[in-house]
Amino acid sequence: MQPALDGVVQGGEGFVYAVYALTWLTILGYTAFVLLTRGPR
Amino acid sequence: MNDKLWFVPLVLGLVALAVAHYGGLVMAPTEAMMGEVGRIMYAHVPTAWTGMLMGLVAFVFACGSLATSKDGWDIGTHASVEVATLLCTLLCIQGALWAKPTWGVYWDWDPRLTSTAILVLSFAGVLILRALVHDQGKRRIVTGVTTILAFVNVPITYYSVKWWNTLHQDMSSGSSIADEFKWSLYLGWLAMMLIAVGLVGLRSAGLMARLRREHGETALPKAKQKIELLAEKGGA
Amino acid sequence: MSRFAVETRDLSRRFGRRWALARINIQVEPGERFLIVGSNGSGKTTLLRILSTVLDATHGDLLLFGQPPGRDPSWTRAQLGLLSHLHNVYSDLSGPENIRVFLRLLGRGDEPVEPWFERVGLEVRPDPVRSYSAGMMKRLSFARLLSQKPQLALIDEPYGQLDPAGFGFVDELLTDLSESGTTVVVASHQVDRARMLCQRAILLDQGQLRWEGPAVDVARAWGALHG
Amino acid sequence: MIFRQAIEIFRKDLLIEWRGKARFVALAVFAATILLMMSFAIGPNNKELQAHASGYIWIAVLLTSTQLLAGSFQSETEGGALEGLRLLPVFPPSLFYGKAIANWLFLVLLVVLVLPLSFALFDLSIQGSYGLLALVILLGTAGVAAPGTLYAALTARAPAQQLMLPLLLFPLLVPTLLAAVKVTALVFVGDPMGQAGGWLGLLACFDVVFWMFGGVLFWKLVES
Repeated sequence: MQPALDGVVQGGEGFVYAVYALTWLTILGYTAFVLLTRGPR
Repeated sequence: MNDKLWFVPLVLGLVALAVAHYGGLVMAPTEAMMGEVGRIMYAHVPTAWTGMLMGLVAFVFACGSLATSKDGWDIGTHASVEVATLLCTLLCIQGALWAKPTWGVYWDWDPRLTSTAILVLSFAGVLILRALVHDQGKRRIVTGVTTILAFVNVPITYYSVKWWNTLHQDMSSGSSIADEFKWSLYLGWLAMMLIAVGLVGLRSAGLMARLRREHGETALPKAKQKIELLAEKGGA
Repeated sequence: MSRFAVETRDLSRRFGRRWALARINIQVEPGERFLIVGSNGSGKTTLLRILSTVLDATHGDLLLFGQPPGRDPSWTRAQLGLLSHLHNVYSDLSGPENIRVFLRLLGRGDEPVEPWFERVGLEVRPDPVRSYSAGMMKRLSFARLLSQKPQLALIDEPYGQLDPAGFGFVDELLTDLSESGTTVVVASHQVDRARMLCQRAILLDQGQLRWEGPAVDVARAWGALHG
Repeated sequence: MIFRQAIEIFRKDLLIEWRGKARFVALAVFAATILLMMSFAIGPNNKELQAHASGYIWIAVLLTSTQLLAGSFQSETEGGALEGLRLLPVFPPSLFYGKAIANWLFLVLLVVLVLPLSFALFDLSIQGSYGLLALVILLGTAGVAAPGTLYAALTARAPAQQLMLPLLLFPLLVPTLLAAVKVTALVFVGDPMGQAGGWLGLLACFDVVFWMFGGVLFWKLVES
């Protein structure tokens, strides 16, 4: 892949998947943390 | 009890986010300049909007907390600072993952990136300080003051860094999203907002329960019987 | 409008889940010498801190000179002085410099400080307070309290850290203070000593007021409580 | 009344610092040590050192300031002196402004002491104006003193104060640091493009905001 400075960025699919995976991991991970630390009602 | 209501926006948001991401990741056309990397925008832009809005929410909660001295506002501040920190951290990493293939570097002194990172640092400081202060009255004030200043600092930092950078070439982020796929962006933003609201609500409920356990109202003890002294020496 | 120097109604304070003070109702007449007795942790210090406005009550009302302290905090604070187990002085400054700082903040910076030192039997010395012995520190705290010319003096453990010779000096100071019209509220567990000095007394136990009456009887009440 | 009490607090802080002169000397030596370590870390290349000298100077000031600010509240909490002040009819903002102005003065003094050393170490010369130098020192240290005093009060009774103070304060000082470093650099190399004015303006805005906010927020803090 190449930086955009000289035209169209080639490739970079790995970065795309990483961003989406990380977004979901963060949200679901924090959700799990919130649910686990809710403690006794 | 009604804490469970917070699951409604959370679950709705998660479903909506899945749809929005499917749109961005699969359905949208390849971007003209950024190629496949342009798809990062469909995840990145909603995170940015939501992260900053949660910062604003934290700021509003903090103002309310200082103005009213009510624990509810303070708990809301804690929960929203936490969610804002999380989203802005995610935002920075997403930004870096976008910058590498586009600009060739992970980090650039872009005003948006820098001021977001500064917000993450100061909000993290707020959370750490909160963990160290145990007296609830003091913790409320300390959290309120630091949250307000951390948020007010964001625009100042943004413009300072922008100015600092003027000699540096202005890299446009060129988020030229195809018009017919704008819906994915807005749906993604709505989804993130619903998720954030649900999480702040659930987290607040958990924090409130803990506060009640540790500092909660306990009934004022009944007055004990007064001691009666008998007239003669020796007493009771 | 209350005619009392100090009046409390169901005054209570919670720390976390524990009530350090519950339902305290006291009335102190102007010019009176009032004694608070109780074992450690009975709430004496908490009560004095609330009376001095450093600490807020969780529940109940406090009236100082007939008005809630929040109505005019700066007037109220000008009326009262607190002698606490903290000495409330700057360790890096000398004794006279400390008193001078407090006087200046009260707007009386041109008054001499020496008489106050004479009054508490402390030498006027230029070395920092950090080097003072515990007894000297106590005398300095008294000098600070007296120099404020309070209408209401709140005194936590006046006899602490003093030798027997110092006991007499404290008795004399407290009597003088009250003769000059100041209302004196003393908390102490030197029951036998303090009861001779004061007119009325209350006995605190676990944050509650268990007895009130003439100060001379407080030792009997103490005996009745602690068996 | 507010003003008179602020002056009294200011006088008191000067007196305390004067009594503990050794501490201030230690702070100045600490700042000098940082400058020296900077030169070792960057290496013997004079050009490089010269180019970044203003950054090193302000970093040294910033690092030293946290010690100075924390110390200014240690003398208040040790022995409960601050509580003693609260028992007097002292208006809390006077307390803030008195302390902040004292800290400002100490920071100015620190920069003035450290500057000659950096001139020698980094082979500096002044191409810009001395007035500009004085202005950036005054405005830059003011931008540290006000938020610094507030945050020192905030962390005064927290455990790990020495850690928490910079952790919270430094992110807030990014704009001040940028502006102060930029203008100081312009003083050293000259300012043909007239860039200094804008940066000084930014610095002044930041100062005004924090000197105003500080008094109000400090009041909230002390009354808790």
